[in-house]
Amino acid sequence: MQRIHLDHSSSKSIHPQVIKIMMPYFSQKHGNPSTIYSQGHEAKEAIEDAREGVASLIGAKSNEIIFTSGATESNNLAIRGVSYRNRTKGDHLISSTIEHMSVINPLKYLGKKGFKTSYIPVDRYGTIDLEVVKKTIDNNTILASVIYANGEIGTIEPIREISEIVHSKNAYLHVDAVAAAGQIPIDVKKDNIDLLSLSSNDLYGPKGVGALYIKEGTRIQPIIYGGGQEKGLRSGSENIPGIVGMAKAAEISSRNMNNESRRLRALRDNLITGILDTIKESYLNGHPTMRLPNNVNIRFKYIEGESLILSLDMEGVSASSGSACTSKTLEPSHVLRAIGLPHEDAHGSLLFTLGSGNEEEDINYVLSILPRIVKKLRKISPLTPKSLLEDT
Amino acid sequence: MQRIHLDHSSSKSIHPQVIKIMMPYFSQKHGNPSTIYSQGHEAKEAIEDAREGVASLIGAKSNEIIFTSGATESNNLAIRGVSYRNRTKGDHLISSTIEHMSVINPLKYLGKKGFKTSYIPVDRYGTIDLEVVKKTIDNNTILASVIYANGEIGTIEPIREISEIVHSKNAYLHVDAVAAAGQIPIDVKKDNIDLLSLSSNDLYGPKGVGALYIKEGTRIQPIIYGGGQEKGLRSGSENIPGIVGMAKAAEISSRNMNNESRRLRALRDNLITGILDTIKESYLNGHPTMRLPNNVNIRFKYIEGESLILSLDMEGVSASSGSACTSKTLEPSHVLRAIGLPHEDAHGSLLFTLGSGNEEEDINYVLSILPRIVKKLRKISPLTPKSLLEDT
Amino acid sequence: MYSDKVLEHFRNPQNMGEIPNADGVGTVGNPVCGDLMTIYIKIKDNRIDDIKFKTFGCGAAIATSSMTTVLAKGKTIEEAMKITRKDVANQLGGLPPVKMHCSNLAAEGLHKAIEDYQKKVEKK
Amino acid sequence: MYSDKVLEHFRNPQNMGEIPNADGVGTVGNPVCGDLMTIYIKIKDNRIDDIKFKTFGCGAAIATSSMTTVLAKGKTIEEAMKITRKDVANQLGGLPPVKMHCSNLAAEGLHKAIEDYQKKVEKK
Ligand SMILES: Cc1ncc(COP(=O)(O)O)c(C=O)c1O
Ligand SMILES: Cc1ncc(COP(=O)(O)O)c(C=O)c1O
Repeated sequence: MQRIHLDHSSSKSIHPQVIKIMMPYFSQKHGNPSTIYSQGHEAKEAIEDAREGVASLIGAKSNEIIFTSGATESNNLAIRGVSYRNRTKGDHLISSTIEHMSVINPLKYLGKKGFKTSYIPVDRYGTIDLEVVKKTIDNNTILASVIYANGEIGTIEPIREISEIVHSKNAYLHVDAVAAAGQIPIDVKKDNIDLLSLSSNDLYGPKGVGALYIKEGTRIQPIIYGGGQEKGLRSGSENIPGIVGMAKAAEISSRNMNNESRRLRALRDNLITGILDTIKESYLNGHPTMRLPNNVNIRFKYIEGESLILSLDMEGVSASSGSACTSKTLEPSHVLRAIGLPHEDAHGSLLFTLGSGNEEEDINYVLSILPRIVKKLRKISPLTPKSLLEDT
Repeated sequence: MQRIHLDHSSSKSIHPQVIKIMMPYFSQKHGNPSTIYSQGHEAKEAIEDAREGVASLIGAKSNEIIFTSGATESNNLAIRGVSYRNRTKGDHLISSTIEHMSVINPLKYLGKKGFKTSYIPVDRYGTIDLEVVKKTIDNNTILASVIYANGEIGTIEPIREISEIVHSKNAYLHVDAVAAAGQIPIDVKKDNIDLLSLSSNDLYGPKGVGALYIKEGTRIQPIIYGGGQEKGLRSGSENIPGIVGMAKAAEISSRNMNNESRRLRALRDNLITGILDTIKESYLNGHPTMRLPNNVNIRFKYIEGESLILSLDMEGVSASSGSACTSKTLEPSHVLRAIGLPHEDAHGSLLFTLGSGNEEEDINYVLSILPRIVKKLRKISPLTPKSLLEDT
Repeated sequence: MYSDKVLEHFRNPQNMGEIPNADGVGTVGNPVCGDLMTIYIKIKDNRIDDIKFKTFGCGAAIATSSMTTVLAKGKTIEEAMKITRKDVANQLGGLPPVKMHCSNLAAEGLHKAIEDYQKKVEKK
Repeated sequence: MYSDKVLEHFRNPQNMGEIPNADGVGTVGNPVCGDLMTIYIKIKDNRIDDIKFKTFGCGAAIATSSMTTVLAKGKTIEEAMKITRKDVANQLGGLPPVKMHCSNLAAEGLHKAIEDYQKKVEKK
C-alpha cells in the first residue's frame, strides 16, 4: 500500500533533481575546497554557486550565507554566537513562547550563564504580542530571536513590525525561518533581518545541512572551532554534496513557490473545512488566515493525539501531534499551551503538514477515515459526553 | 585523462556500496526517528543499527556512539563538553604540538576562558614524548586530547602508554582517530580510551557526518542545544542517510582493513623508496616504521611545496603539502615545524596519501614524472647549490 | 515502537465500555498528563465476573487497559490484586521505556476498583 | 584558483636563470615565509637590456617573477621603476587574495635590482 505522508514538517523526501545533482559530488567530484589542485577548485566553485542559490531564496547576498549542519546548529550559532560577541553591549535577550527547542534551549543555557531572557507571549492564534515586545525591549537588549512562522500551528508572525521595534533599540533580529522558507516569500532586506536560519530538508533537500544568513557587518563569533572554513564561522570539511543539494532545493523552491503554495493552500482549506464540518467539537489551532499554506492543526475534544496518530498510521497515513522533537517527552506541546489550550485539549491535537506529493485524493481519503477513527476513540474515552456519542 | 588521486586525507570518493545503501533513505525511507508511525520506527532502527556498525570498528558498545556532523564537531564536543562539565574537578588540559586545528582551536578558546593548556612536544619523528606527559600531568588535569596518528606525517602515537599515564591521574583521554581509523586496528577498550573522534569521509563514507565514542559514565555536556536527540548530547534532526552511510563505510573498513593496509603499505614503501633513491636531498618526514599504511610525506630541499603540487596537478596527479585545512594560510604546517624542520624545509614538503583506487601503476607514474619536476623547480630556485644542478 | 501485541489490543480493545451498576469503579491518571482510565468490575463469588474500561490516552494507555481487563477477568479478588504494571507490560511484549510510567496505570485502576468494591461491602 | 595566465607563466617561466655579471641584483622575500626571489638586470642605454630571475616559492611567486621580467624587459629604468605589484597581478589576470601580499614581490625585486645598479653607477 502506498502510504500517505502528511507529516512534512518532520521529514521530507528529497526532490529527485536534488539527488541527481548531488551524485557526482559523492564520487568523481569529491574534492576538498581547501586544496589547490583541479578538484579543489571545482569544489570551491560548487560551494560559491550554492551560496548564491540559497541567498536568492531569501533576497540575501551570497557572501551573507554560511553553511551549517542543520537548522539546530544555525539557531545555536546565531543565538550564542551573537550573544557572546556582543556581551559588552548588553545582556538582555528576547524571544517568544512558541519557539522551537533549538531556540529555547540555547537561550536557557545563556540564562544560566548570566544573560537575562524574556519570552514574549502570543495571543490565542499564536501571534506574537507587539505591545509586549515594545514594553520588554530596552537599551540592554542585544538580540531578539523569533520564529518566522510556527511549523506546528502554522501561524505567520508580523516579522516586519517586530524588526522595526527591535532595530529601534539597535538590537539584532534573528529569525528561525525553517518552517516558513519555501512556503511563503521571505525577503531579509525588506524585513531588515540580521540573521536567519534555514534547513535543507524542509526545502526537500538532504538532511544534515542548513544555512545561516548573517547580514554583512553583524558581530558574531563561532560555536565550533577548527580549520577556519566558512570565514571561520563554521569550521569543518565542507559537506559539498549536501551543500550543493540544499542550493538546488532552494532554487526549485523559489521557482515553484507561487504555484505550489496556491495548490497546497487549496488542499489545506479542503482538509480543514472537511474536518470541522464533519466532526463535532473539532477546532482549528493557529491563525485562520495568517497561516502557512501547508499547515492543518486540529484539536478533537475528549481524545488524545497519539492514539489518533497510531490509528491513522494503521490506515496508512503519517501524521503528527506536534513538533517531532517534543514527542520524546510526554508533555503536551509548549506551543499549544502557549496559545492557551488546557492540557487535555493540547493532548488532543492532530497536525497534518502537506507537501509536494499530496493530491486531492489524499485529502479525501483522510476525510473518509477520520470521522470513524475519532468516533471510535471517543467511544473509548471516559471524558466524552454521552450526548455526543449518541448524536452520531 | 584519468586523474591520479593521492590526496586521500583531504577527501575521498564514497564507496559505491555506501551510496547504494544511502539512496532509499533520501526518498521512500525518509522518516524522522522521533515520529511514532512506521517510517519513524524504520529510521530509529536504521540509526541504532548504524551505531552498532560504527562501534564495531573501534571495539566500542553501540550505546557509546553519538553521531555528529563531522570530526571537527566531534573534537569540539569532546574537548569543550568534557572541560566545562568537569570544571569543578580541575582546569588543566593537555594536548600535543601535532594536533589538528579542530583540537588546537577549541583548546585555545578554553585557554581564553581560564583553562590552563599544555602542549606536549614530539621528537623528530613526531612521536609524543611520554616523559613530558608524565611531568606535565597533575591532579588538576581533567582531560588529555591526543591524536591517534597524525594524517600529515603518518606517525602513530603510543596511545596505550599515554592512556596509562593519563588515567593514573584520573583524567579523561580523548583521541582524535580521524586519520588512523580504517587504516590500523583500534580498540578503545584495550587502549582504555574515554572519547574518540571519527570522520565518515575518511572511511569512504559521506561527508557531513562523524561520530564521537563516549565511554559509558563519562561526564560530558553538549555544545549544541535543542530537541535532545542523541541522548541530549547532539540535538538536531538526525542525518539518517549520512549516518547509515557512515556505518556501512565503517563496516567495509573493518572487513577490508587487513588486506587493504597490507596492499597500501607495499605501495607506500615503493613510493618512498623510489623517491629517496632517485631524488637527491629528499627526506622522509615522520616515523619510518610506526607509520600509517597510506602516508608518504617527503621533503625536497630548495623548493616549495605548492609549486610541486601545482606541477603534479598539471600532469594529472592530486597531492597535498600538508593538512588541507592549513593551506588557507601561508604559514608552513605547524606539524612539520613541531618535528623540528626549519621553515624552508617545512615549506618544501609533499604529502601523498594513498587510498582504495590507487594501483602500482599510479606509483610508477609518479616516480616517472617527479624527478623531472623537482629538477625543474630546483633549477628555478635561488637556493639550490650549483653542484646539485650539475650533478643530475 | 510498540509491540504487535500492543497494537493488537489498541486496534481491538477487549472489554471496552462501562458497567452501569458496577460493584466497584476505579479511576486513575489525570487528563493533564494525557492519561485517564476508569475500570468497572462486577464481582460474583469473590471472582471478577465482568470487567470493563474506558480510557483517554495514548496507544499504550488503551492497550494496557485492555490487557489488564483480560488478565483480571475470572480471577479471584486476591489474585487480581496481585496483578502488577509489570505483568501487564510483560503480557504485552514490553512497552517503550517512556511509556512505562505514565501510560501503564491500568493495574492501579483495577486495584482501586477492587478497593472500591471492598469498601462498599464493608459498609453493607 | 589561478588564472590561465598564471598557470602559463608557471609552466613556462620567461627569463628564468641568472646573469653572471649582472649590472644590478635585487633579492626580496624570505624562505621562512616560503618565498625568495632574485632579479638580475643588465642595463644598456638606460634600458633594461636583459633580465632574469630565480625564485623559491609557490606558483604565484614563480609566475609573478616571470611576468615582472617580461614587463620590464626593454623598458627604461624610469619606466621599470613604475611597474607595481598591481600591474603584475593585472597582467596575470589577477591573483588569489591570499597570494597578493606575500608571493607578489617580484616588482620590489626589480626595483631593488635597479637601485643596486644605480648605487654601483654612483660609486664609479
Ligand atoms: C521551526 C524549526 N526550527 C528549527 C528546527 C531544527 O531543525 P533541525 O532539526 O533540522 O536541526 C526545526 C526542526 O524541525 C523547526 O521546525
Ligand atoms: C586528524 C584530523 N582530525 C580532525 C579533522 C576534522 O575533520 P572534518 O574536517 O571532517 O570535520 C581532520 C580533517 O581532515 C583531521 O585530519
